Amino acid sequence: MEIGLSHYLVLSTILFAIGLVGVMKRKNLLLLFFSTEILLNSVNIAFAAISHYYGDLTGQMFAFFVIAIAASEVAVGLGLLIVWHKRHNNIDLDTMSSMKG
Amino acid sequence: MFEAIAFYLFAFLTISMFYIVVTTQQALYALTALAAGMIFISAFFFILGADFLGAVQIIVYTGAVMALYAFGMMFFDTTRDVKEKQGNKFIIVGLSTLSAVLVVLIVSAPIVSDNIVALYPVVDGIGNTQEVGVVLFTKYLIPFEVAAVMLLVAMVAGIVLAGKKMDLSLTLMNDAEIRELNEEKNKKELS
Amino acid sequence: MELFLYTALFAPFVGSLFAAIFGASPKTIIAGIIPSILLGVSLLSSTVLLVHVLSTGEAVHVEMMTWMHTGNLYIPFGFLVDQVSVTMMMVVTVVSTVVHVYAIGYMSHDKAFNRFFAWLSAFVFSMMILVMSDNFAGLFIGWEGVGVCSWALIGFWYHKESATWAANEAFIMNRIADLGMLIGIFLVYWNTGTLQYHEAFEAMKHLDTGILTTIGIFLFIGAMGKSAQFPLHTWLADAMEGPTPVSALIHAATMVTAGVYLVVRSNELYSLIPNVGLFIASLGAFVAVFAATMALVNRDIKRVIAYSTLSQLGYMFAAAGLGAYWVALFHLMAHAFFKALLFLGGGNVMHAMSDELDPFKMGGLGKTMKATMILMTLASVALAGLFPLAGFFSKDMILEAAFSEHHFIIYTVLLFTAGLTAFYSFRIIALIFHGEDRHTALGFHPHEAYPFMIKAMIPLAILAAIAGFARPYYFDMVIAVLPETEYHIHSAMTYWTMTIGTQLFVIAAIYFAYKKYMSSDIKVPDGTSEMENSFKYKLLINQYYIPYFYEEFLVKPYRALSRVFWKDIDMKIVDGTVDGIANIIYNTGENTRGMQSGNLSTMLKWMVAGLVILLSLAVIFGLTVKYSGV
Amino acid sequence: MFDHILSILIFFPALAALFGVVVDKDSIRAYGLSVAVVEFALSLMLWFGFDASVSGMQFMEQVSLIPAFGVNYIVGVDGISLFIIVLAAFFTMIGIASLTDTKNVKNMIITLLMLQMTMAGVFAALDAILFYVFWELSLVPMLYIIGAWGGPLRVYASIKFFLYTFTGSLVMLVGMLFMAYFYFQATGVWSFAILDWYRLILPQSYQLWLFAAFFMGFAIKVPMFPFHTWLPYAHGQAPTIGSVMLAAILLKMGTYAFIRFSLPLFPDASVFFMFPVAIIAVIMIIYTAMVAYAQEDVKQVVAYSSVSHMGVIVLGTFAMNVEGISGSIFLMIAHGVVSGALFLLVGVIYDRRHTKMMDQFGGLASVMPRYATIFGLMLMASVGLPLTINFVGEFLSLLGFYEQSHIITLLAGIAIIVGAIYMLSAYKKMFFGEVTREENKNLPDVNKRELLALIPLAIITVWLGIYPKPVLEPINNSVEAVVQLMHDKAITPEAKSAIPSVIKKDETSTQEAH
Repeated sequence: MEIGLSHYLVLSTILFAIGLVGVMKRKNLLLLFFSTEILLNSVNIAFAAISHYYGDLTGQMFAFFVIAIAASEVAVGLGLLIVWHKRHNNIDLDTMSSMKG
Repeated sequence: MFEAIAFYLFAFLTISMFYIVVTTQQALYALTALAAGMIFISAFFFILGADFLGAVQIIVYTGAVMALYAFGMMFFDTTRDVKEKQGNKFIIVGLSTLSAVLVVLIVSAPIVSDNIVALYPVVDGIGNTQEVGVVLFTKYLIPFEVAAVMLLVAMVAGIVLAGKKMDLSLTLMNDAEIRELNEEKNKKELS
Repeated sequence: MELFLYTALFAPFVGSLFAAIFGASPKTIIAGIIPSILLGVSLLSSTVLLVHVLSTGEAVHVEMMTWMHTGNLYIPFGFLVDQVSVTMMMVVTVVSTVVHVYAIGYMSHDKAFNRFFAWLSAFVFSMMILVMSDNFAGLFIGWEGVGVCSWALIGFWYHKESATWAANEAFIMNRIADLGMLIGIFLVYWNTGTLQYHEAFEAMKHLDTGILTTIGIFLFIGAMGKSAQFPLHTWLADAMEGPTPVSALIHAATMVTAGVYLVVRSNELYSLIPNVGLFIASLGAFVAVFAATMALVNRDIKRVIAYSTLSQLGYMFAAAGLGAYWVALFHLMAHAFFKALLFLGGGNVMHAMSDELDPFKMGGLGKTMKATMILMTLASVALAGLFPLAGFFSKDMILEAAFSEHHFIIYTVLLFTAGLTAFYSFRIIALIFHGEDRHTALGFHPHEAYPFMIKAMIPLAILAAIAGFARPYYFDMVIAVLPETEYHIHSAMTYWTMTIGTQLFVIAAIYFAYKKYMSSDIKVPDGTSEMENSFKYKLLINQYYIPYFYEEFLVKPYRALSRVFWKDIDMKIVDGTVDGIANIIYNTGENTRGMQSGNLSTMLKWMVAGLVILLSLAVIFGLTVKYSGV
Repeated sequence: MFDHILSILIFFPALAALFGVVVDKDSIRAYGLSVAVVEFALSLMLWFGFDASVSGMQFMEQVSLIPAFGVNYIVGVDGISLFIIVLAAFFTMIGIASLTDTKNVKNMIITLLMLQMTMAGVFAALDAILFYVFWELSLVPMLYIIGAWGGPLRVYASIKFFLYTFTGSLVMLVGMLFMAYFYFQATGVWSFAILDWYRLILPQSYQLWLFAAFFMGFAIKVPMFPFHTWLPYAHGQAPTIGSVMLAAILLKMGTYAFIRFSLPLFPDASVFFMFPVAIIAVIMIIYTAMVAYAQEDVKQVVAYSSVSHMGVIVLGTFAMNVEGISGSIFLMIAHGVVSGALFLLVGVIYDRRHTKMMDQFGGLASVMPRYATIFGLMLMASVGLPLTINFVGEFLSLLGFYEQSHIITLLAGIAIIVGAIYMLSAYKKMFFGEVTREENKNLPDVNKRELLALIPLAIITVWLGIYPKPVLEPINNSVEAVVQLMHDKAITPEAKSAIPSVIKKDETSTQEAH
């Protein structure tokens, strides 16, 4: 059985869906960050797969930059998280509602 | 054949790891499962011949990001569970599934596969790392540099944000003390 | 001649401006004298022009300057003095000079003396523009100008509610007719390409009868308003709220005859459409008898005279409609003299009686006001059409015209009206000057007017007496521009029978009036007598309920509808829709702000939902593109 | 000197307004007045420098703003816009001169000068984007005037005014962008210059849509029924000066834009929509006149009468012939003068009694005779008496439309009746009768400052009524060019026949001469 591009894309989609579930479901901010990592990684798989099956390096380049962005996001996000935690002593999403319109 | 087995194996592993991440109540479990999932993903990269990307995945994610999370978690009281009030599960799962199905529909449509032509074709006989290096430092030089600057900025930001008043724990102080602190600061600014 | 033309035209204007300068200051006698003198100048200039036109038979035509010029439209301020307009100019200047002089006395106790003369002279100026213009637009300027002056003069005593109401009524009713006139002017322009009388009438000869009929009807609607023909007649009686000199000048002698002038001026048009002419004649005859009946019972001197004016205007239209334009113009002239005289006499009576107008409260005034009595009786005789005064010649010609054109119904109606005219004229003469003295008991102390006022009336009296003899000369003059329609009754026998018969009929009516109203048992009616409760009397005293009808079915609904339009439609529906749309938008925002709960989880759910929608759209569009066969 | 006179006219008041910020509070009145006088003098110079026999644009200036999209700063005047610019400068001048002592006089004067800039800009702009910018900018000073100095409902009124007109303008902007795009498709060059657009002949279906888009913007500005409801609020709440500027100049932007954009750009669509628009105009004329009759507030009477008169202007515009369009342009000026004067007059009595309710007055003619006289003159002008300025415009507008439709003109002509009804009854309520109220017995008559504003208006009212030629002639020449352009551009046979050719008539007349 030959593994084609579609397999990878389906896998990527499944992982993305899991990430979405996590993003929507989790109330712990830290775990929310984890879920976003899943989202980013699932897309990375798709990039790499497409890059492979079309023999084009652009996909890999994109995946590469996605990783860079993910890393910076973690750095800044964690910093903010720590500040928030210091101030409020929790990282529960439901307690944050200062943006209520 | 080998490729198929590897694909399904790692697919199963990744999915189950990530499933644990989004379901478990324990932050530590989630962290561990995420790290494992990242490593398994790098396996796909290797299968796909993107050796360099796979290596970066392991180093950056499993090495740097996970370590960062681990350090971050030390600031939080992980034993204290965050109470996760759950809304309608059906909506969450339903929406996710629906979007997944739609994406699959779109990517499997014949129209997608016809229009793609390689911009930077993979050259046979040259190692993946070398190819990546060539493309990265020619065509993508500016984005690369921008990404580098962005990382630097993120690093500075992380340090500043997390390192503010390391000696004080605002959570352990009561309101009066915080007010005093603020007033002191204001006075300093005024003078 | 141009100099005289401009002098005749602008002297009243200068007088008006002069008086207006003193407009806001207290009474200055000079503000009355100077305009009167300037009117005299205007009268002299008009006379010079009359002599010129009579002697040379040529019209004087000048073009002062351009008024409007755009596209193909070219309207100048052009003035034409021909046989018709010079007649009108003479009438206007003579009557207005007399009225001005008279008014110096009449208005001497009024604190708005100066304002009165400013408006009165302005009126004369407008009237001169009206009659002297050489195009329809200029006519319209004068037409509206006299309307405004009439408005200001009817409402001269503006603190009186009835006066201001009457002023507005007159203006608005005239405006209705003016719209017809305006449409007529538009029709003339688009069909002939010009508004100059001469060129327009020339071009009309080649036009379709249907279009000409429309033009004729619309122009006549304009004439109906100014000349207060049915159904636009109610304003004239109400206009008697104005000072009496105003009634004499505007609402008897000049302005109300503008409609007749218009028809006479457009004789070339109306000659082409005899059907419309017949309609005009029929309406004229109808108004003649209609107004005369209302005059029979009215208990207000000025209103009686006003109805009489209306009735006489009906005569003029009857003549003009039958094609006897020169007869109409002749009657117009004669009528102006004796009717103005009658009004001024009425003004004397009013003054004497401290503005009391009910003739039943007078009686026996002839003893104290001999001069006025003589003048008014003279005017009434002329109005009744007795030989040898002016009315006889002019009115008789109208009857002859109707008879010889074989319009016997019109003839009969007009003949009957002649009897009514004699009756009501002498009814008020009898009630005012003869019979028992009823006023002393009511506390009135009448006195004769200033001698110079009486003297001022004398020229009018002379003209009313002798104008009739000028008929042959007049005829020779106007046939230069008007159709030469001589009326010859087939046999001398018929002619004499008719003339003498008419005279006898009129004398009988006069005798009847004297007999009925000289008797000593005339009392001030108190609404109890049998006659006053009869249906006929009620119908007549209420003016056939026409003002009532207008009030109930036009004015009130208009007022109510306006309110509905404002309160309900404009505020509720139109503005409500606008505010409704704004509210929908506002409420949408208000209701959807729940979405912005501030809870990241919820917001992320919305985001995913949005993603799903976008993806679905992508799929749907993809499928549509695929299967639509493009 | 004349090379940049239009730019000077536009930007001089703006600059002066900026400097006005640093002028001392006590001398701001003199400063503002002198700026306005200079501005008016400049506009008069423009008039005297204007060559009346030329039908095209004059004093053109062009500066490239965004070359890639063909957006340029192009200004120029022809007979159509010239007099509105002069009128705007004139009203700014007398507006500042007659300004009563309100709070924050300094802000008011600066705002008025800014408003003058936008007004001059709108009428001089020959580039759609430039036009749009000034068009929208003019809302801002007006919003401020109503919102800051208005009556109790001022916030509601100003927001309604702003949002309503702004919404319409956005639709218009979309239309402009489409127009530019079509121009790009046809020629391969981007251009927003109106004169370039004039050369473009569009298919009828495009014309209909674009006409509708432009119509939204213009109709709300005019304001046409049923988009007129912002006007009574704006007038009712605005201070006197605001109402004057709004009625005299700002409303004219809508009708001016019809002549500048809708007619020459979309001749076929204009003919197609002629009757619907004319019917709306007739509704405006009669309906708002009746609403005006029902009003209790004299300012609202004048406000609704404005809508009624704007109906006649719109009708004249859509007559599509030289008589009608000239008449409607003339009526714009006439209505500007007369309604401006009427609002000033209402302001006079409001300053004295602080009420505008007609039942509070009565018998004013004997207390304030000069006031009553000037009011009477303006009233007569408003009802369209011959030899006043309004008559010329109304007569020509109705005359022009009579060629298109007899019935509609007859209905529109009812304007002269209903106009007389509401105006006379308002005048009667205010000025006639006995003086019943104690507080009215000792009202002072118009003072010198008010006369300073009113007398020139009265003089113009009579002067242009008797001798309209100096204004009518340049208008006529420009309008002939517009009508000829429309005739040449029209593609449907109905439009060809509805729009007369100016040249053809001349040819036939010369042939007849042979």
